[in-house]
Amino acid sequence: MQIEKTAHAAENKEWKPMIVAFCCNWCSYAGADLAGSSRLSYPADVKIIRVPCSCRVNPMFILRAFERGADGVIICGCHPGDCHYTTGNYYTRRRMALLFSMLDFIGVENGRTRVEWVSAAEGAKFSATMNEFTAKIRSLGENVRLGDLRCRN
Amino acid sequence: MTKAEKQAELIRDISGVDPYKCMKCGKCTATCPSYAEMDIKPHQFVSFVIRGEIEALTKSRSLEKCLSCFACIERCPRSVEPGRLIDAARQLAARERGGGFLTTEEVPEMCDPDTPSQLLVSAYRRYRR
Amino acid sequence: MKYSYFPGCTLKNKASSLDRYARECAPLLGFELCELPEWQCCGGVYPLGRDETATKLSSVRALAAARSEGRDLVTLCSACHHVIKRVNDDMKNVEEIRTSANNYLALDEPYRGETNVLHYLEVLRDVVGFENVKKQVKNPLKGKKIGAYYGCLLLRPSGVMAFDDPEDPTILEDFIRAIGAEPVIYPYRNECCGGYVSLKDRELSRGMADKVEASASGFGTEMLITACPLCLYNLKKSKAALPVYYFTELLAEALGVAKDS
Amino acid sequence: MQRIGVFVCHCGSNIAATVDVKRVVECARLEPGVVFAEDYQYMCSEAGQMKIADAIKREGLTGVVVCSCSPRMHEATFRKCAEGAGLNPYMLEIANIREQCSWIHKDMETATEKAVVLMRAAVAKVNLNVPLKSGESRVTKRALVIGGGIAGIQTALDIAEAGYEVDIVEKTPSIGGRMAQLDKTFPTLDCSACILTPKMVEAAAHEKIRIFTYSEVEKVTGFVGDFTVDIRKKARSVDIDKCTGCGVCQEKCPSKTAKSEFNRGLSKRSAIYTPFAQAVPNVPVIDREHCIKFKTGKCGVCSKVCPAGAIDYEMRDEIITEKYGAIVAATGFDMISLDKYDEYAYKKSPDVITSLELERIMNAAGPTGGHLERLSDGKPPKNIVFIQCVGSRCADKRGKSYCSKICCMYTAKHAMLIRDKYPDTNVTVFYIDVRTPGKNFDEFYRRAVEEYHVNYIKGQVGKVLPQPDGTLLVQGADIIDGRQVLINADMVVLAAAIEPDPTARKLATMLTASIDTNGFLTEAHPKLRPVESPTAGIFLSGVCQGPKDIPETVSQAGAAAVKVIGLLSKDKLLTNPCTAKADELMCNGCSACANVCPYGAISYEDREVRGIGVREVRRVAVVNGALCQGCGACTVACPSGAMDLFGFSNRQITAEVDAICR
Repeated sequence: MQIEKTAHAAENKEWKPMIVAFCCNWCSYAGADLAGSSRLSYPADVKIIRVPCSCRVNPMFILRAFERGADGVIICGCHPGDCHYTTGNYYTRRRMALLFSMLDFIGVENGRTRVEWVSAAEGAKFSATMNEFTAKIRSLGENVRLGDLRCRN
Repeated sequence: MTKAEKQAELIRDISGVDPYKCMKCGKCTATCPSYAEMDIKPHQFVSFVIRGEIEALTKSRSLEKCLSCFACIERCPRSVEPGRLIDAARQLAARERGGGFLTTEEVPEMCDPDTPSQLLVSAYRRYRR
Repeated sequence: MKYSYFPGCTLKNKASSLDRYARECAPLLGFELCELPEWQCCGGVYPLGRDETATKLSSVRALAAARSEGRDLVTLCSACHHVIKRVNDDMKNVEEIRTSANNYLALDEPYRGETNVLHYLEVLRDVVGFENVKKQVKNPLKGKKIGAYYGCLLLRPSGVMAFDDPEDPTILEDFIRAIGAEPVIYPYRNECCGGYVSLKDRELSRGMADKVEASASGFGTEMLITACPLCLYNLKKSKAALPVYYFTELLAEALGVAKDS
Repeated sequence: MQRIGVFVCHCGSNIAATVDVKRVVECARLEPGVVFAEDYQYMCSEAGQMKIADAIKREGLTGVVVCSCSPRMHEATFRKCAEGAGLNPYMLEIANIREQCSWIHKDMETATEKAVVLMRAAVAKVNLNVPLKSGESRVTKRALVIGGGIAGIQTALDIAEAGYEVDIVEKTPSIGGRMAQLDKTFPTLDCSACILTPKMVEAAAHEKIRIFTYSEVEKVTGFVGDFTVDIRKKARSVDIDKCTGCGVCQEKCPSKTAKSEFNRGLSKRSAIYTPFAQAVPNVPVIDREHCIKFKTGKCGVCSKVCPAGAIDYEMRDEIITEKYGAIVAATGFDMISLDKYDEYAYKKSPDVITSLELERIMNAAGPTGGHLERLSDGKPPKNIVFIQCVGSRCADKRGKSYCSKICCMYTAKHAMLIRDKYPDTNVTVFYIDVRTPGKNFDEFYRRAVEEYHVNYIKGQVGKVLPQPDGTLLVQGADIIDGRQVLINADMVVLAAAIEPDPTARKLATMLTASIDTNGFLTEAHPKLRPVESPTAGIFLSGVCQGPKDIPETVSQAGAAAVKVIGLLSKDKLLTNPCTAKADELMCNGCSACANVCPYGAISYEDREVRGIGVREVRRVAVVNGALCQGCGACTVACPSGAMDLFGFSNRQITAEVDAICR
């Protein structure tokens, strides 16, 4: 891994954060849909990727996102105890705690990564979470860019 | 923004109350011990703020009659808590006109040998702010 | 056990018995009240407005002083307790107030709500335990029917005060049982006595105190106890003229600290 | 290389008003693999689907992206359409540009940009899609209904009538539920027991229905069509086959201190008891906490007097395991605790009661024999005050945010019945709003006002103050007339909010069914799939899904039954093909995947592995496609990257990430 600063500012374009949200199919994706049908807006910077369960999110996907210039990654799953697959979100919680501290160590601050539980009935929470997360990313500014050294030599 | 609108916003800001959460159940009015003395009733405070009739609010007798007993705050089912609006209106009134309801000159004759200093301090603070 | 102690202005003159007996009883119950040096008035009322800072500063000073002594802060007067407890909550949880208060005070170390604020009654209930208070009682007040008068400030708003169930409190009743008397439950025990309005609007506050006393005596109360000098003042002015005491006066009597009250 | 078609839906103006669909189409044409793109008013309409089917055939498409509403809405529709046109359904993906784009953004430029990105991600994914084939699983032709109230009884009866076997599990000693506790029902005022007990008897007598009372569901495993459920039959201490229901034991039982649950604690019952006279089954249980025999070892009166020899003190809890194709949750409701609402003096005065307690007091079989009287002194009340919305519609921590829905109507009923039977009693109702949507409901409420002169006051009550003379001073507001109202009442009735039965939460976890912030079970779609849980094979009946009255509950019970019947009528179910699979070449048989699999779907086999430079017999992971539910936990646990998930493969998700971060 290697870190470099992006040359975005040089392009003289207004910086917009790039945020990837992984949402589990059963709770959080449905919560996002409910936010939509309730017209509870959140910034367009957030783009959702649907996964069957939050535990499907491989740390590799998150590293890849940061490698490709993402400024923040958020993972949303069912509330603890409510996982459609019984225990998936517990794995997510543990895996991400490790990953996030490692990311923080290499320069991707903790504020850029987050795990949040959003149920299918919590459209309002989904929207509020995304607004808040985007605001946080905006306040942190542009992210460092991770690089995959394996492909360099 | 008109002056009234600005004041309404200020009241909402100072009090932290969202008047739109009120469902007009009247529990504050039902619970208020000073109800009979008030010209604007506790449940009407939100409507005055929503309509922006702040002038009427800051001139209201209710500001002096509210006991700050927090009963409406405790029992409000919508967490609107009209007592906070009343205190914000008092604050606004005091800032604009200065406290006029209680003057220093009249205090000595209101006291008796048992009057606790706590009474003077709190009356001063509530009436004059 | 030592506690920092904030007496408040009234306890130094009109309500001196509330203060004196509290101090004198404490050692018998295994704790000590250490008065804060150079304390100032708590402010008397808690300003609800979110942009009010100056009126909260003296409470912050008391809280910070207790922090530097490394002790919990004990209060007695209901109003002081209310104000200090709520300001402490603001300092802990409301960022704007914390920042602006600290900017004013410029303490060596910013105050962030670290001090634990306790009412004397909470110490009796949660630290000493009413069972242990009962064990120390020498002159139980047998057969006395006592009505607890809570008023507003100890109980509300319950979210911050967290003193007792705001609609069905039991702490003073448990206290009354501990000193050997019989508590009387009456519905006005947590309704307002008239508060500060009694200074300028006597009729209004008198009406409220009358209701409290009428209800209390209707249920057979022989005397009322309270923790608030202003409540005591207002209740004493009412028609029914029930005897009204500070709870510490009865505590002192039961523990044999005071000869008569 | 795929040949992908992109179809962008306008959804009338739902999408087209905020997203420039033409531009999405133009951008789509530039994406790798895309050979065709077009837009249309309503893609989900028949004409829209025809366009997709035609294009698949005409252009020889190997993959399809539909930019439209949420896949939760129409993914199945479009996949079926693709299948009809000869394309494997799993070669189609949805880009959600409505719920997650046009509906939440206002600015056309921003929304269009985002829609394009979402389209690109979907195209990138489809480029890597492979045809998938569903497996088949069997259907156990028996249903389980959890909860034996009116909802559960009706669901069970409807399923049984269609010829399928049904088991009802009820935690109390009798079926009947809340409805059995009611006196009269609105808006017809017919007697609750008269319409409920025949249904209880019918259920008990039905040859397709088994009833397990005094039983609870303990464990649920499996999936739609093939659930395995452990049911704990609590020790009844009475042999259900021997007992004749004569009732002598209850009469002679010397322990009569327990509070009757059925009478809401307003009367006492014996330690051996049936909750009420018409209980089904009419077989008592011994409440071991109150039974003298169980507490001290001495007594045994019931055993001595039982003519059938049915008493069995040695009886133990029994676990039975049964298979089911479908499960219906019908766990019902309870009233909230009023401990935190003592401004209404519920804890302080016996004459402040809840509406459900009033039902018992008004009921001829209740604690007062149907006489309306004060519980403090047995006197008939002359002034009664009803308080609505106690704990409903609250935004604070004490109460519930929702409207409990049934209180306005039952209060009108109570008021009317009291005024009818005791015309010299004054009845006042404090309300915030009177909500009476329903057939003949508003007419009913108006009758209470117009015919029975019930005094309706718009406003809440601030405090109920018990007086020394035993009356209750009610201090309320009349916000229409603008005054504070003081009423000296003899009785106060609180319309306490209803909440889902506390068992629902535990059950939801067992069923992996989702639950909302209020503890109600969530439906798969609030409008279009109101009786199904998002978890396949789990159905919802009655108040466990949300507040509702009896007619609504019965309708929903029937609807849930129809869904169950539809499921059980199938011989085979198609399984989800999006399952995990291990790459044998990369797998080193470490067991990390099996350790995280919640379904026990992964086992290990010794297989001959052939690759470049490799040819050996090795222990590798094998996924049972019928058991795998496709969560993907194993794919992340796998240290060597051998495990992957069909439909959501590592490469597919990475491609989506790349497309979004471009």
